[in-house]
Amino acid sequence: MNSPTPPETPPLLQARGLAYLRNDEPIFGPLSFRLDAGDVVLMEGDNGSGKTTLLKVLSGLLPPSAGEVLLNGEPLTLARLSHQVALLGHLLGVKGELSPLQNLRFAIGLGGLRPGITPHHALKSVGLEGYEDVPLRQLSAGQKKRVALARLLLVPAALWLLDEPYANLDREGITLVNRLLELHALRGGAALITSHGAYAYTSGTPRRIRLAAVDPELAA
Amino acid sequence: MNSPTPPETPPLLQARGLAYLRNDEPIFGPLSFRLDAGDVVLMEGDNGSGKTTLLKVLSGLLPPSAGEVLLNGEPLTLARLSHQVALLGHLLGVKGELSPLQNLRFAIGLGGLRPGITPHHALKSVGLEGYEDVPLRQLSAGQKKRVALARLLLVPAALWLLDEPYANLDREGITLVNRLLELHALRGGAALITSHGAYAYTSGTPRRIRLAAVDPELAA
Amino acid sequence: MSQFLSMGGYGGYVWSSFAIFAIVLALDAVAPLLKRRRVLRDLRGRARRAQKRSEETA
Amino acid sequence: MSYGTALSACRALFVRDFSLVWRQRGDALNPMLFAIMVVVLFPFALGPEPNALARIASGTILVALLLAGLLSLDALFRSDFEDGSLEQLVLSPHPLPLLLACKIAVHWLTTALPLLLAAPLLGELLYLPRSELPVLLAALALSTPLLSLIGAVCVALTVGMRRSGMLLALLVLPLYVPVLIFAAGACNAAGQGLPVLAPLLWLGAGLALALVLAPLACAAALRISLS
Amino acid sequence: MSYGTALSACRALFVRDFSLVWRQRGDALNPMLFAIMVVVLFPFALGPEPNALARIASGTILVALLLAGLLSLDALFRSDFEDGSLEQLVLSPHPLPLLLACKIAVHWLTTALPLLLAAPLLGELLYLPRSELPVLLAALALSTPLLSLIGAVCVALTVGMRRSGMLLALLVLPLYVPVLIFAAGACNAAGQGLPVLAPLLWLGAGLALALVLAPLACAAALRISLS
Amino acid sequence: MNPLVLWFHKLGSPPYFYRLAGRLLPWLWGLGLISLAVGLYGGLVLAPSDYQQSDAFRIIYVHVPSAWMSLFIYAFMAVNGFIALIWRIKLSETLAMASAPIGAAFTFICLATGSIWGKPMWGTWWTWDARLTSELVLLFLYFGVMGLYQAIEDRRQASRAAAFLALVGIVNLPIVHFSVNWWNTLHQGSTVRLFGPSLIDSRMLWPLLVMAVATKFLFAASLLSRARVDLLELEAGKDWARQVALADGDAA
Ligand code: HEM
Ligand SMILES: Nc1ncnc2c1ncn2[C@@H]1O[C@H](COP(=O)(O)OP(=O)(O)OP(=O)(O)O)[C@@H](O)[C@H]1O
Ligand SMILES: Nc1ncnc2c1ncn2[C@@H]1O[C@H](COP(=O)(O)OP(=O)(O)OP(=O)(O)O)[C@@H](O)[C@H]1O
Ligand SMILES: [Mg+2]
Ligand SMILES: [Mg+2]
Repeated sequence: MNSPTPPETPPLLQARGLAYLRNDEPIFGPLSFRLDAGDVVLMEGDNGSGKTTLLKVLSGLLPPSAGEVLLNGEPLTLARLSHQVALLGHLLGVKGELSPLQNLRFAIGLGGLRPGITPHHALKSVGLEGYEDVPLRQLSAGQKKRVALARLLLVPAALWLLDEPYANLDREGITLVNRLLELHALRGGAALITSHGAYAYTSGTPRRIRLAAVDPELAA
Repeated sequence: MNSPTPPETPPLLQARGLAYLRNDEPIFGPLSFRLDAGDVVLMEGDNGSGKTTLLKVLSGLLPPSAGEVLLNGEPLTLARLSHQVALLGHLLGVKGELSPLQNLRFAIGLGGLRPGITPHHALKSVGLEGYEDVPLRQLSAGQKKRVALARLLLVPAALWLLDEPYANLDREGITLVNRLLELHALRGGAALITSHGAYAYTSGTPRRIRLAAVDPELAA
Repeated sequence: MSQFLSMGGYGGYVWSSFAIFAIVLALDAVAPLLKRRRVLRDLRGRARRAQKRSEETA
Repeated sequence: MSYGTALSACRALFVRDFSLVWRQRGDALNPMLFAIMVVVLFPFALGPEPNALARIASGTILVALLLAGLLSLDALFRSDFEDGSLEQLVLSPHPLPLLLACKIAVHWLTTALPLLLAAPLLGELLYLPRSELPVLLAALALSTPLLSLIGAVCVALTVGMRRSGMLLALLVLPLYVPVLIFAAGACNAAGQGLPVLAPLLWLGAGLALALVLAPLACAAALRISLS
Repeated sequence: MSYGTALSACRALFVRDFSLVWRQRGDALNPMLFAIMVVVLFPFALGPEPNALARIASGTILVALLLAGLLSLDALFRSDFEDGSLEQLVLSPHPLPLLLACKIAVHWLTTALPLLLAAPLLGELLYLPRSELPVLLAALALSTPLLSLIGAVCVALTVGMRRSGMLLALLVLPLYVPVLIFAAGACNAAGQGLPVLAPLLWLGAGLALALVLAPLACAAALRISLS
Repeated sequence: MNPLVLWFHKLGSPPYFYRLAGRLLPWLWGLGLISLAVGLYGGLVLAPSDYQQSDAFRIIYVHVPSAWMSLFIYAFMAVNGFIALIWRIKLSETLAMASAPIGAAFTFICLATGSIWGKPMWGTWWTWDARLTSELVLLFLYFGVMGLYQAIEDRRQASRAAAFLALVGIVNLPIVHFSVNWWNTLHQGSTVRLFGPSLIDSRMLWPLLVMAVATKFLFAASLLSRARVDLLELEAGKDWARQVALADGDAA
């Protein structure tokens, strides 16, 4: 909160004194931090420390109990929000009855399309070539997750909020996530990801990812 | 299958040419392996490689398509089965509306009680002292998992089948699982656990746990 | 002939019954043929995919 | 090691299921409220003349209770399936039909019994002739457990399906029809002053049969749909 | 970057929801079968005399269709909620009420419209006088979308609750009563040869109002129950 | 092994059954259509008109065979379901599930022609009498079996669950058949008897029996062609299925 922000470029995402109470019990304390273009921040915390809740507040799904969220320097309003933000939660938001292609087409209809990429390309780059027309429920948990990752590639959002993106993925999948994050950061996007401390470090994490613990005590 | 078994002690669990087909597609190939008292075996495999399915077959929930499962040298029958076997799956089998104590009491009624331990003790040893009477739904995912672990301590089963016991747990929880496994092995029990390769290794695994990959190719 | 068709005044009832009988059974006979075409198309697609995969690995 | 007896397992199941109902005692009233509301809809739909209503009273109450029971049936195994308790139950060393019989009993006690107690009130709402009430109650007392038992078999078949609600109705209702016919037969006979014993005896015989067979069938069906 | 327009979002939603229904087209028939079965239960419960049945025909059909609609309502947002699609929908940059209106429209087209088409058959089963049929159909055509719209608001409030089925019924049924009264009023008037226009006009007015307000209310309710 | 048992084993193997059924099918269709033509000619032209019902009675030639088939097919389905549940024979599963839609079709024909017949005879399309009602319940049972089968993803599990339901629903069969004896109803009692004298004129009777045979053949033909397709679908991963598909593709 106290750190002076450079006036010329407002940060992609800025949280100011953000707090959330559920039933009057604090879930996470007042937090202030910022994400600039190219930042990838890893958020750690024990079970129940409020990681998922924070992501929901940042995406606008939950109203904060105190403080505010700024996107590109403007306060977060529900309208015209997700052009900036893509959320990938515990629930993937894909339909088991439909094929990967149908799922992605729907996501594009809803969120728009990044130029220069097609659903087929996206599926290929998450390693799902050949599965374009198989109903999702016949895919394994890890493959479903990959479809959701392909959605991130397609939809033009600058800020990715990813809740435990590594869960359910085998080693290869974990590397894929890291590659996607790297690419996103290179293109000027930013990402906030959560993970259970023990897991995310295991794969050879690419250099370009700046890890920062966001804890009540450590609030930047 | 070919390895000669010592005639005096039949293995706690033995799988002979075990295979499972779903819709006529093989989920896991013919597998043969054995678990003796004191064994803790880690089963690895990528997403969708059939780990959960194998555990269900071993517990008797699914009938194998080929081969057989022997418990203490006797073929597995549905009747009087789980005195030997305790299964902890992706779904924990605990009720969110009830307290840890109530959940454990029910488990004891259903499965019996190991001598020399009480539900209070068990809760204490999984680090849930003080939460005895809180409805489970108010606990975090990791704490729920601990209640299920406490059930393992109470019910007198010699064979533990644990499906991704480390998932959802923070580092401390992972250590707890390893301690429980160690204790169980010391007492002459055996355990078969699954995990996504990347995760289980991260905590300082205790020496006493013998890791063995169970793969179609590697079948013992 | 028209006497035959009128069925003693019950023509509508008799012929509609027989028509229902014929139509429903005809549909019943056609249904597996249509399904067969679909299944064969799926099977051929599956075979082609398998072939492509084996060519790639080879 | 004390492995526990089948009796202790049943007791544990009773205790748990009753505590679950008690924790959500608000929900337990829902079938009753639903039945009351269906019954209340009829005067709106048909017009309020007491005579017309009295004629359809017992039939409407039977249908309303049947539908309320049907809707609550869906919950019989659902939460146990969703949190994995059902797997633990199936894996338990005690006879599954016995455990399922306990579950069905708790379900009947907590959903159908309140409906039974509410029946006089519903009768009042529809101007049911007082003389018919005892027969209606007797018919309900015999038919609701029968419905629960038959229903349990069908729920066991659909457990684990998404959107099973409607399918369940489709499976269950044809099997409910005979029960309804006998129950309504008794009520109509009572309304016309005819002897009511025969249909009630048929219901009783059906109940006795179902008490034995339904838990077995239910266990078999559950094993099929869990595999 | 092409962010897409509200129109393309609606089209995508239509395409997706219809493909979902198409993938499970067996399920789509279920409300109809349910309504038929409820209607079929009544002759059993009340006895088979045509005159008695004819008198209650229109009312019973209204209630049966209302209940069938009620039961299918539960599925409106359930699967979207369970797999997280609903969150994505709420987070989409397009006006939520518009998107929800599309969802409700698909729901009505795939569940209520078949019911409407089945209504003549149901009327036949209960000996509904032919002269009443057009009025019944008109009443249904106006009231079923109204019921869907009202229901959607209530579903939005209960989305994400476990065992919401019964609770939903309790929330929805009181709101359905006025609709039922006007629809039944029209049918009864037709049965007695009285003018039917007034109640139908009321239904139309209600529908017009609901078309505008319900999507807004639904969006607000959804935001509340997701937070 | 006993040659009969051996043959049974062979019959149970999908590729063998597929080929056998393929060879039988033309014969079944041929016999079915011929007997159908004979039966229809006999029923519509040769049989004299009834002294009470005039020509309306001719509906009997579609109504009664369909009614019999609706019961027969249900029993067939239940027996196959039983075998499938106990011995887990894939062919029985397939046959049970393939017969459900055919049974539903015949049940529908019986209901539709019966109510068409009822209009001139009883003055109403429909009454809530025991036989009519139990036949309607039979239709719903068929729908239930089909619905359950569709609703489960795993095909074999689905057929076992649906077979189980079919077995539970079998209590309805005696109700349909004996309802006319147990309750007094509008519907006709038994007039055709296999043993003992039939109660109708033999000139009216023989086309009915021919039609009964014709529907059996048509059922067998439809059943086999459905079962063939279902086996192809079930065994999609197997070699023989691929060969069938490729051979067919070359021919087409
Ligand atoms: C919707 C209306 C009807 C239904 C559902 C129906 C159903 C049936 C069924 C299920 C059977 C076979 C019973 C058995 O073999 O066990 C049957 C037989 C028969 N039905 Fe109908 N029926 C209907 C209307 C009629 C009408 C209107 C007539 C004639 C007035 C009629 C005349 C017969 C006759 C003559 C038999 C043969 C009885 C015998 O010899 O076994 N049915 N019907
Ligand atoms: N729907 C809810 N109702 C009540 N309390 C809740 C609810 N959801 C979460 N909580 C509580 O809020 C706290 C934070 O939950 P949250 O899901 O944000 O944690 P998390 O850090 O994401 O944990 P995990 O590592 O298990 O994902 C926890 O203590 C949890 O018990
Ligand atoms: N209910 C089901 N219906 C159809 N296929 C299924 C079902 N459950 C699992 N499968 C398939 O069976 C295979 C093995 O599944 P299983 O759950 O045993 O894998 P797993 O090794 O436990 O994977 P994970 O690491 O995701 O837990 C997968 O390919 C999956 O798609
Ligand atoms: Mg979380
Ligand atoms: Mg698994």
